[in-house]
Amino acid sequence: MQTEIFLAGFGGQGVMFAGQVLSYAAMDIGKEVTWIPSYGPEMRGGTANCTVVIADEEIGSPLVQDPPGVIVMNLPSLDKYEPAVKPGGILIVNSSMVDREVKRTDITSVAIPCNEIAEEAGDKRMANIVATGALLALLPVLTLEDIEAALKAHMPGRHKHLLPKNIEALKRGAEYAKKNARKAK
Amino acid sequence: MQTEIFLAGFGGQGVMFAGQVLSYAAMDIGKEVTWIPSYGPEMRGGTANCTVVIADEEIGSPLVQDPPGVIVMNLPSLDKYEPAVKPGGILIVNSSMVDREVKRTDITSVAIPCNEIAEEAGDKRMANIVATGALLALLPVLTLEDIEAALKAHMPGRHKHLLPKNIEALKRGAEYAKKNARKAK
Amino acid sequence: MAREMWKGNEAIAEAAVRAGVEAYFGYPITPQNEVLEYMSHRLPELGRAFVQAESEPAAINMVYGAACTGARVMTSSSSPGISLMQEGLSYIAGTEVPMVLVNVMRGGPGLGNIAPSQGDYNQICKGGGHGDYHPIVLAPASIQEAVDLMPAAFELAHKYLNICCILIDGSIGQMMEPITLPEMQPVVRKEYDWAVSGAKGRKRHVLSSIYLDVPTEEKVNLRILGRWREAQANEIRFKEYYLDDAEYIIIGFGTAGRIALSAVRAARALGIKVGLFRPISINPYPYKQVEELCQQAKSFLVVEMNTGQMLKDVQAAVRNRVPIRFYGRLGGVMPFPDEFVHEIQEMVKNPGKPEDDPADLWYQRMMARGEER
Amino acid sequence: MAREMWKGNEAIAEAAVRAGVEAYFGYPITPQNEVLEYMSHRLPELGRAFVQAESEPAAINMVYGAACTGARVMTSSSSPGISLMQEGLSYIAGTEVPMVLVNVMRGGPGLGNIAPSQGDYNQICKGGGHGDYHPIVLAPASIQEAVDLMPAAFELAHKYLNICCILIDGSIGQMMEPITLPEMQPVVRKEYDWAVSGAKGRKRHVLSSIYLDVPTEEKVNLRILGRWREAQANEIRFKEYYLDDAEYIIIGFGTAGRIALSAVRAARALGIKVGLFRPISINPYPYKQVEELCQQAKSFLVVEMNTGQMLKDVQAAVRNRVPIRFYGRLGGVMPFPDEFVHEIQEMVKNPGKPEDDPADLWYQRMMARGEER
Amino acid sequence: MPAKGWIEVNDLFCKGCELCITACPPQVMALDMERLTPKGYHPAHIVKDGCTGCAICALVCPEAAITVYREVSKTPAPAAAGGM
Amino acid sequence: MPAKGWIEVNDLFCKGCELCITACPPQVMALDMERLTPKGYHPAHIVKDGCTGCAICALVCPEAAITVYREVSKTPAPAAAGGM
Amino acid sequence: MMVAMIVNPENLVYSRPKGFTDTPSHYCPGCTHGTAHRLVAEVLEEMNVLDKAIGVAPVGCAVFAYNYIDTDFVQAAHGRAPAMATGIKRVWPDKVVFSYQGDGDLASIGMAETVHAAARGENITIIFINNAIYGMTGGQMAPTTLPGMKTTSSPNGRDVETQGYPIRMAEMLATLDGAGYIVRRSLHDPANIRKAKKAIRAAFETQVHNLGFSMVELLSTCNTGWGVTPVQSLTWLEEHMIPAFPLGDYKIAPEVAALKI
Amino acid sequence: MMVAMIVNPENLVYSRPKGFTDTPSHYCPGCTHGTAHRLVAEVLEEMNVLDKAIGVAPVGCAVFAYNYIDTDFVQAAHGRAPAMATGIKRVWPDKVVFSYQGDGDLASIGMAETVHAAARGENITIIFINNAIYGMTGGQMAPTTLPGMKTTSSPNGRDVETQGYPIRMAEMLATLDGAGYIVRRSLHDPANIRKAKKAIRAAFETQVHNLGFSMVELLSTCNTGWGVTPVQSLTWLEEHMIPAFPLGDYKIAPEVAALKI
Ligand SMILES: Cc1ncc(C[n+]2csc(CCOP(=O)(O)OP(=O)(O)O)c2C)c(N)n1
Ligand SMILES: Cc1ncc(C[n+]2csc(CCOP(=O)(O)OP(=O)(O)O)c2C)c(N)n1
Ligand code: SF4
Ligand code: SF4
Ligand code: SF4
Ligand code: SF4
Repeated sequence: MQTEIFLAGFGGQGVMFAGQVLSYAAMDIGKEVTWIPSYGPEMRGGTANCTVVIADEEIGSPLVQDPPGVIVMNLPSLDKYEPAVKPGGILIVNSSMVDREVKRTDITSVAIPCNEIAEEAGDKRMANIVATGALLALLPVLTLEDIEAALKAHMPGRHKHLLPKNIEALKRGAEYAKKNARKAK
Repeated sequence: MQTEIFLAGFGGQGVMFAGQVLSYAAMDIGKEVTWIPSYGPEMRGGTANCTVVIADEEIGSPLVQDPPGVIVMNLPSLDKYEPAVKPGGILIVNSSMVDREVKRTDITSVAIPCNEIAEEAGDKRMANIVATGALLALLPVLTLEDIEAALKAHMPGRHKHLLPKNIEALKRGAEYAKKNARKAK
Repeated sequence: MAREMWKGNEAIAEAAVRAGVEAYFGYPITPQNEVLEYMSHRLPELGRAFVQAESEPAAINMVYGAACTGARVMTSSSSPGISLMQEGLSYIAGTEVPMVLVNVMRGGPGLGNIAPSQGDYNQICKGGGHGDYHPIVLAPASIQEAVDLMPAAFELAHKYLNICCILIDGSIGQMMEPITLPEMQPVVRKEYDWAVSGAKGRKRHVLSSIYLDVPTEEKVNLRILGRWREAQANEIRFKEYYLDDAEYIIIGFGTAGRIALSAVRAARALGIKVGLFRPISINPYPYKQVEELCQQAKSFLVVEMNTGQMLKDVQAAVRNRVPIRFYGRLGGVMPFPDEFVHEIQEMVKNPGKPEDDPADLWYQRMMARGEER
Repeated sequence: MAREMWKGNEAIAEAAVRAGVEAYFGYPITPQNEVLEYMSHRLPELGRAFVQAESEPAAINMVYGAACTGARVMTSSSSPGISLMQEGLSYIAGTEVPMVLVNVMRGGPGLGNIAPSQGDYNQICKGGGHGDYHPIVLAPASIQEAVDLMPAAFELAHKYLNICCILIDGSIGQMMEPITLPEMQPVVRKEYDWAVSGAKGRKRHVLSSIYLDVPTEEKVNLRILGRWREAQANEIRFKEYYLDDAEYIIIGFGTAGRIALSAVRAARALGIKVGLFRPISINPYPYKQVEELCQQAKSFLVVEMNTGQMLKDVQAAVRNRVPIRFYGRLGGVMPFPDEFVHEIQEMVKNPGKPEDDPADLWYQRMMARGEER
Repeated sequence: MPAKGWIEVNDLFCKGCELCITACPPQVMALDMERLTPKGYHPAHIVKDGCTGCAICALVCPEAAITVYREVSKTPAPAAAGGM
Repeated sequence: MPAKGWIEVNDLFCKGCELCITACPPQVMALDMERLTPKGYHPAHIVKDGCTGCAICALVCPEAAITVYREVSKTPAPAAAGGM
Repeated sequence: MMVAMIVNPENLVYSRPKGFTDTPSHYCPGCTHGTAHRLVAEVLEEMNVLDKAIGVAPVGCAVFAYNYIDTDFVQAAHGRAPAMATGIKRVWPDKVVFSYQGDGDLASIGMAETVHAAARGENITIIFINNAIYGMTGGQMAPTTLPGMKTTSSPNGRDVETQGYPIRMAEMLATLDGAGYIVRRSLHDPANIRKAKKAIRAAFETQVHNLGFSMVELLSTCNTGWGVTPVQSLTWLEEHMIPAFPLGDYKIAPEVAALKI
Repeated sequence: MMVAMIVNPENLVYSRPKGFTDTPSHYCPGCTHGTAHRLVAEVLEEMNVLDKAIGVAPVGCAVFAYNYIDTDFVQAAHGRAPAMATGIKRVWPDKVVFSYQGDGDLASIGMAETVHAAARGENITIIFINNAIYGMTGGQMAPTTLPGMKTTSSPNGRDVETQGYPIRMAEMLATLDGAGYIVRRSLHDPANIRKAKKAIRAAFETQVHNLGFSMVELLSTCNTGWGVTPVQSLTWLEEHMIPAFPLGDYKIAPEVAALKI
């Protein structure tokens, strides 16, 4: 059993971190996992994407052409990666940064205002965690508890105080996704 | 038809030049020829040897294991190369620098006081030419006239005045060799 | 032991530390910077030697000096930097002293790019430096495999008085995987009968690669060759997947090899009896093993991230017994498993003839595809 | 035209001058110093550029710069110096600009010695620098052949926008032979649509080897490969001796090849029907020609002044069709024809089996011989 | 007092580094938090009167994003265009 | 006058470069044209009285071929052996 | 409407130089590499040599200099720009050949090429960007990194005991007879930017008059590598770099001085 | 019989140093490489560190230095001796590590390694033989070749216009903070040979006291390369080289001066 998740956004949107949280959670429940980044040529402000593969056996390719789970945090990423989502797969779109609808109907998609929800949860820098919660609500490769545990275990000490807020953000993301998912036709 | 000549001595004894004179002469009469040096590791005063191959067709190896014609200008060279002379071949030994007899009897050898003869001919630096004359007297791959012509044609202008002396040295070497050759048994 | 998430480059550096590396000399170059940066804090904290050299030639010659002391020493670099080290590597091989080189390949030639590539296989395996010598080259396909090979690398370097190279590409260097690191080994400084340490109470040691006397140099060349032949006999490493009943066999090393694993599973899901042979020691190369596979394989698919460099070694082993198909991506393009699956399907449709020139046919396909685009 | 006696290195330099070389950049190293020294007086006297660089990396990068102007440019060096040029060579290949390299091999690895060797065949043919590229390599066996190839070298470099290497060893560089030099060609400075010269009245030209966009780099790699495949198709050079009725065939390049000629004659004198195939273009290699020889050859004898580097290419062409025997001398030892004759006789006595490993059997013989001594 | 000078900041180039803003002698510049450039930066612009067209902003702009105008002045200011 | 000093030149090392000869203050040295060293050079030696054992010759000899003795003097001369 | 009046060609005081392409730079916001590029472009334009200039881009953040400065360009191997420029200049003695290099490129791996180009009195101009760090590769220690300065390869601050001292290139090269014009300037404020431009002009004039090797060392910022904001980076440069790398003229050959630039 | 009396151990004033092997040198007659070797051997012997010294031989005529100086030795790639010495010193900080290099090795191809070893304040000692030429390869131009000087690669005399100017290493390295002891001496006469030995001692003391990089530049002869007799070469050195390469102390760190050697 293997699941691939692709996360895309601008540098600074916490995309890499979100991917790492997923990886830690997967590791902690005894799964095989790979996290691989891909940066644009820009030194700053460029694009920042990563792919997470979670599996039960030795993982082959850390990259896949059509991931079943995709998070896009901005418009360019949506334009670029919407076509890549595996038919029947999940696409989480951060609607706070994207002003258009998802075109594809053969996938389940959620347009979720991650920035606003994060702000409500206490810190707008947690948009990435909101999106993660949303994804896991529809792609049950990991439970929210797994993520909670991972955050607890691996969040650097100086950020520990942010833990409750992060868990809150995670949950709100998941709830929102459950309510607002546009199911695949 | 191919003939190989090996010349050995200390640096400064004109061994390289003698080899080149042979080469020029061979070239001028339309032969194929190769001249290849081999120096010892020393920068100065070390050994200096060269091999000349004269042939009618494209020449293969510029080196041979058992040359039919060998000139040794000093004792170390005699010790090292006497065994290499091809059975039935010619060995010219500069007796001015060598105090022992040639041991081999299966080759024709000449012990010739090149330095003295050269001095008589007008310049002791021509010992190499004396030896060359001696060799050609017994190994008729080139005539003395060929050498004369080559010296005329290729001696650098500033040395032209030495030409007569060189020719003299060449002849004396040849004469001495004819008289004093110890024929192969 | 507990698993931890590590970035490839840092894991390799820590594995080297645990393997007892005493000195690291290097120069920054993407995508291997994390090795150098990790060493820059880790080694001083352990009281071991770290120097950021002024260049790769300087780095490799610092390594050369340290190697002459018998210490466990290493450097790391990437393609252009490795090219600049070739003279030093040849000296090290000619002086018969041990060192470990971590070679993180990127897209080339020239400045190229920093994306994952396998374009330097020939350079490191077939002779980048001058003269007759053969570095031992190990090509892990995962971070775990890389850290497991690190202690072995130092042991091989010392056992064969040779260069041992860990060859990876940017993707393995940059990705993160959960791994278990090797045990921390104590640093052991042996008194080798060849190493320099100051001639206290012993006759002096001189280490050099100059042999003006040619017969002596010939003996040295034969001695180096002799050790290499031992390595060829004893140090073959590889991994096999789904080969038991395989009728078709993919051969790929490093990243291309692990991508092939995904492709093999996908193809098996389609009912194709395909397996994977992944060389780990690419120098010495597992020629015999590949030769044996000829008995079961209807045909081979060689996959690389270059124009078919390892392909030549496979061909040398196969010698027209079985048809070979080749598929390569170039210049830093990392192939997707689907591309390999497609190649497998095509191969099954038409296994081709043993005399075919796989590189040629591949090139034709690439160009055709180019025109389509 | 009149024949003159020339020393190999100087003849090559003068031939380059007559071929219209506009700029030479080099660094002293034995056994190629005469090339540099000759250029140091000849080029200034003709108003062309000569620079003694501070090092080989500097020299090759000066060449790189000059090559970007479209001028006919060259350098020369020997083994350690060639290793130091590998990064620059890779950049030149990656930038697709033309240059000529005169590579005078010496004994290695490391500092080694200055005696004639063929130990750098793999380095120059199989990939000394990083990335996928293939220099054109021509290996003359005589001074006449070398000077005749010089104009061709510059033309090939420009035709294929590639490195063209004249590969010799110290013996060809140091010996003298009577030769006829090529005609003096006028220097022609073309306005290439890629060269830099200041963007006067045209859009600017930019030359670089960096392609951060991987698909673009892949296209560049394919373009470089495409040109190389043309060279493979069009630029095969070799010379055949006594092959018409030959039952046994020696294959050797450069100096080993010309020594083999003497051996062939000697063996024929002994009544053995042996011939010589001497590759001149060793990259691209005449695989087809060697393959065809399999039809007439009872077995091959490959001779080299290394541990059997070209042997691999012969094996790639022969593919177990015919037995191959190998004989090599190492570390600067120049074999005598008699040694080859002996090998020929042994081969005739026992041609061996196609599956034999020639390098292995040779090594055994060398060691046995070593013990005798 | 009427504007003597004016600047235009090219969105294509401006990266909102604020060097011009701190350098501007009359301190009439600021980042435009309302707008994002194609590259995703808030560009600089003039926020109050008083631009003298001294071109100091253009002199310090690493992106050569600023075009400067000054009334009447016919000769280019020494600052940027000024030769030697 | 009796010799106060003496030198021995080691044929194994001497190359007849004459540096010692020109440096010798009392000028008592010369090359020995009668003899050839194993390497084929005429070695240096003392040709007349007057060697003071000053060791200047040893100081300038690039081959460290010279051993120097001096009567009575028990302490080594500052010249060569002399430390700092 | 006021504005409308002002914004017309005859009031134009400054606009993007002709020598600059329309390509937006890849530099981090506030990086003074851009400033240096602009000055070079302006000088080449003012000297009217854009169409006879050939630039040599380094390996470093300025690797893409050719995307911005609108002249013929080549891109060198890391540190070898002076050698590559030499190769070009020897073939085209009448062209204006310049390299643009960072401190890692010029002072670390390229040290030999730099010193020898200067010693040869090679008629080329080098624009040397000293930002005390390796920008492109992610902020490692450079040969110009200040003692105690934290970088990704001197995480506890440059320890002079084990990692040595910064190299002052201008001072070092000034000891060479082949050097015609060697100065150090800074890009941290308007006045110094003007001085920098004057120096760049003087350097190119040195080349045009065949007066030997010319180099302008420019103290430049790397806010990313230094971990500060663009605005802070200017003050950091002024407070920390200038004391370690004093601005000034280190070698001006009499013939160059005579040019009265 | 007089002689017999004198020739006895208690009258021994000088004999071949212990630090020297019994191998006859491969140097040309009269080459002062031999003198430099001897001084190094004497100093190491006097400092009693022969058994903790590790030498690094260059590529150059001194490539076989290890055949003569009786300590542990390695042989470096051309110009990389300072890097190789660094590698050794970092593993063995308590050993005495020195390199012995010619001008082509140190100042041409090895320029970067030399400057950076000095800038790092690497605790090694370099004996730098400046003979203004490439001896081993047959007398080509060196970075130290004098203007107008004929060599096999400057056959009409070094033309400063196209071949540049000699480099004064001591002066250049003296600009570096890492350098502890940088001086230039000569080997052309007894007095200067004594001074040279003192300097070599001081350089090694600098290392032993961990006071940073030390280099002694020694003006040396190459009668073969210069095409003169050994005796003439000494005068040539005095008359031509010393004016171009003034003898003196170029950098003596206060701590080193304090050693009062
Ligand atoms: C041979 C080689 N070594 C290392 C590198 C990696 N590299 C690229 S840029 C760079 C240094 C950049 O620093 P600097 O020259 O100071 O320029 P900056 O980026 O700071 O402007 C290095 C080490 C390379 N490309 N090639
Ligand atoms: C990489 C490399 N380049 C060139 C050479 C050839 N080479 C040997 S010694 C030498 C220079 C010797 O001159 P120098 O360093 O001045 O020492 P000297 O012989 O004068 O004592 C050169 C260029 C080499 N061995 N390796
Ligand atoms: S300096 Fe230039 S880039 Fe920076 S904010 Fe001002 S206009 Fe924009
Ligand atoms: S100086 Fe030494 S080598 Fe030279 S002649 Fe005198 S003793 Fe002989
Ligand atoms: S990393 Fe530094 S030098 Fe590079 S562009 Fe960014 S700020 Fe400028
Ligand atoms: S060539 Fe010059 S440096 Fe070398 S040994 Fe001879 S005299 Fe000395």
